[in-house]
Amino acid sequence: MLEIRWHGRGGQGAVTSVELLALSAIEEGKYAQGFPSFGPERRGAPVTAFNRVDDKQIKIRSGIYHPDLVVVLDESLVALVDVAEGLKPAGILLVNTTKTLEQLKKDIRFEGKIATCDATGIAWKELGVPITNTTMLGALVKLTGAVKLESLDNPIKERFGRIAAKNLAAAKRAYDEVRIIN
Amino acid sequence: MTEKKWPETWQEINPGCMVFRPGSASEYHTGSWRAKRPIWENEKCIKCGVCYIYCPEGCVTETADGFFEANLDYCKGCGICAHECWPAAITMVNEEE
Amino acid sequence: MNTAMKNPKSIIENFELYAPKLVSKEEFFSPGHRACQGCGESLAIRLMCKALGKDTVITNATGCMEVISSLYPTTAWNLPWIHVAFPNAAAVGSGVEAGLTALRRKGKIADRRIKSVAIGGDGGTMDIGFQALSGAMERGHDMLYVCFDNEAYMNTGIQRSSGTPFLASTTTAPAGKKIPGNQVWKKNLAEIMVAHNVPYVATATPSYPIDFMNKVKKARKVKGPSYIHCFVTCPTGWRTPSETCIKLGRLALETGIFPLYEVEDGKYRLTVEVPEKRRPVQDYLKGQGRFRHLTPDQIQLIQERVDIEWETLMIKVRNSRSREELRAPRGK
Amino acid sequence: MGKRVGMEVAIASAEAAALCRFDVAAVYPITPQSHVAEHLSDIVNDGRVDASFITVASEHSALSAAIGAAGTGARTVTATSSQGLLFMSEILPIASAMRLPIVMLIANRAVSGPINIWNDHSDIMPMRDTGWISFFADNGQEVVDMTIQAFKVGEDRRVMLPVNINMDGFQLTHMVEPIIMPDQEEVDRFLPSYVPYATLHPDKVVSMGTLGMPEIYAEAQKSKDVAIVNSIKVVREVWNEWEKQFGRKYEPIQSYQTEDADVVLVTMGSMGETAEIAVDELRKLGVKAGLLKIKLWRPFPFDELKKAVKGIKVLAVTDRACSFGGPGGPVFSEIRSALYDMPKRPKIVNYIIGLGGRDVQVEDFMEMTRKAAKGKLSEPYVFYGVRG
Repeated sequence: MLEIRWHGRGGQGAVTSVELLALSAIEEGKYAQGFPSFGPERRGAPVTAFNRVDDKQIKIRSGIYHPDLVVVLDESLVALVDVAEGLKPAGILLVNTTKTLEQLKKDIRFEGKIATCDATGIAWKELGVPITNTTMLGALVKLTGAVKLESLDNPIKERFGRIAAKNLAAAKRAYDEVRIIN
Repeated sequence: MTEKKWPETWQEINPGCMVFRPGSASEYHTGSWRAKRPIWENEKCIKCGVCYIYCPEGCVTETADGFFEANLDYCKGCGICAHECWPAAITMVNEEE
Repeated sequence: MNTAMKNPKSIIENFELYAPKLVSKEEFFSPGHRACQGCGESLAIRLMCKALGKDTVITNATGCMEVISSLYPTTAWNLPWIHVAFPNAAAVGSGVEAGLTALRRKGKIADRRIKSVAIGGDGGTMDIGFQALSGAMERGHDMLYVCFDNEAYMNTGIQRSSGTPFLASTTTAPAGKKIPGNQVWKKNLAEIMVAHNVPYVATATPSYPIDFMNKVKKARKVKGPSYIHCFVTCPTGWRTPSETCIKLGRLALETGIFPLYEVEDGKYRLTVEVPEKRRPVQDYLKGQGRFRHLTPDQIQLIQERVDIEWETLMIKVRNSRSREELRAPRGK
Repeated sequence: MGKRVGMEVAIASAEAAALCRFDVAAVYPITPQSHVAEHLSDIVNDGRVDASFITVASEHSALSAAIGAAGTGARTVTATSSQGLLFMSEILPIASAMRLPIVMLIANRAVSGPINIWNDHSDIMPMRDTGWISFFADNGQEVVDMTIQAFKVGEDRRVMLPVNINMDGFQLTHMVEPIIMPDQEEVDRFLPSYVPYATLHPDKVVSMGTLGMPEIYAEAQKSKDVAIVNSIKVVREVWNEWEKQFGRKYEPIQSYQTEDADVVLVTMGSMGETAEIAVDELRKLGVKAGLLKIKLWRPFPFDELKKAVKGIKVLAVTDRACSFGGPGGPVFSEIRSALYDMPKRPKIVNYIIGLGGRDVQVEDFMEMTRKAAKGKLSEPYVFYGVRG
């Protein structure tokens, strides 16, 4: 079972991302959960959201404390929140940033793999807005293989309608551009 | 006054205590509450119907010849009809009289 | 001697004199109900039902009228009737309306308009039921709400409500040695309903039965919310003789204490004229046990306040215009 | 046979109500039920169901309006949570006494104070004696299925009672997960259109909600009690029918690994599946653990419980609510009392867990089970994991 924790700020679409990933996995016939950190969500405040993806039925309904992957939508959170908390040593920390490993290491205490992707840059180019949640989905798919990239198509189309194609293009670029930097 | 008729057993209670007999309150006769009763003097009556319209029981009815009378099964003897009657055609008299 | 004999002009014009004969003889509120002798509220219910006619569903708040009319296994009602609780008649009535509307639209019941009418006393409407009433009126349901205001919680034993008049003695605002009864002025719920933009708001009393019934008929026709504030006497709670039920309502009008008016689409209109020189409030207050303790100074205080309220209303009657009249002309 | 979709459970519950073609919804929003309210109004405003949605002014008005609508013969749904359910409490016993089959979706949440918006069962427990049939769902699929079943059970002429479906707030309501959504045609086949016992309509005049004098009040209460007690037969019937048509089995008490079990956990709601994992893990370690999941809370399934506990040495009952100053949690005291007459009954211990959104993990269930194995805890009921 793959467990994922997302970090973002209220309004950045972390909750939408977990929903889209869960829907993509379920559409593939897999089992998945997508849920927010329970409670009121306030615009701008740091938020978390979670995914579980598995080939078997998922029974567990308690929180996720030791994720396999952490996704950080907003690089400013790295200095504010212990984004690597509980992350499995064999897990991956995925950050939307253009920073180098050295720069990131100032704030991050994690010895495992760190991946980066300039999702903000991609989103600006593809969407015209710095909303990175769908973009980062592409990066996530590349790193984990949680779902096939094309499985994002339907959920994103249903969710975004006319602007779905741009979101899919952004996800595809992130899929291609994401790199493990250590 | 009629006998109180309660359902004997819980099985006889309608679901939700619903009542499907509209107006069945009239099985209970409130006439026994009365200490005085209204008497109409038809010679004075102008057949306006004020006694009919103001009766809280709705127990004043028009007779075939256009005069009014109270159904004493229900009249509680409040005296409104007598008090409101313009030509003073109604008087309240003690029940015993 | 009744007031009509003394002052015939003040009451009913000749036209109205024989009007009772023209009223529908159908009774939807049966005798045998357990209301007190001379109960103004049960009379008002009886008249209201006549005016509403058979295509009506009544929702009744807990209170005297519910208790005296629905002793299982009997009912005084010849109309579909539902009682749920004390604070929620307006909400239940709104559900009745929504249910009937949906079922009619879906063809599950006959295609004809059934009016949802909710009723409650002053406590069940102005106090504990106020939130439900505000919501139901604000949401625009096709329903009529009638408040039967006898100015205290009579069902539970004459406790003070927000409908209780200034200085009246009740069991929770008694005329004590230090505090002489209710210390605040009566809440004006009709005005609050006007402020809800309810298309038809009226005040009424069964002492003017034709006026009351006409208002009920008018309210029934409104395709949307309507509200009638019906002033009813309570011989038990007011400590008045049962036969004075009608007279007291008339005096309330003639003194200006309870004016009869309607507000249609925002426009105020007096429906029963009051003599140029209103009777002193003293005429209404005297003979009521609940006001027996009043001193001349206190009566004067009431008189002054009634005068102000009256003038306030007259300003509205003179100056208010309907929304239709106020609508800016379109194009030129 | 239905369509497997990914859907948030709150939304799925509203979709299930839509499949039942409700006529009226009267709902007041409250966290964590609000997605149910929003989605019901979406469904109505998009014209997917021909219904009236009443944006009531309070929960008290929500249930009141639901009663008015149900009184006219409308298939009626409402939803609430926590303080909202408590605000409805005046009206809850009236809805059942009036025998109106309203369906209510409850997003279970803690009760103030301190104010807490997260999940436990302290909202429904004080309402257990109001005469509503109460289902508890483990997962989103059960929420959907139970919502549809609820209309059928409640509207059955032998029952005529309101039904609530309890789904844990956030843990279920805000969870996107796979759900098999039945087809409209399938639901139509399962759930016939509602034929009410009586309706508020001038064509057949009825008085509803009459006054019960002391001479008949007790008989009226007895008649309501018999109705809910007997409703378990209809619940079983409807669940059997469901299994036949949809292939998913429902039982008032669902047993997991109890055949040879010595110590058995008891749960209600979404923690049941987490507890199953704990049972599996304990079994790997050689502990004969098992689990009972209560799905039908009212009417309480006494017969099923007695059958389910045969041979079990210790029951570890978990409660997600307190009964302050009482004998332990409400589920615990219910079960202990239910088993009192059994000649050979298990020892019963009680854990109060998961209050106000406190997470309970697999390891916690394992530890509780191990500690319970002795058949006695340090206190009559233990607040598990509480600091101090």
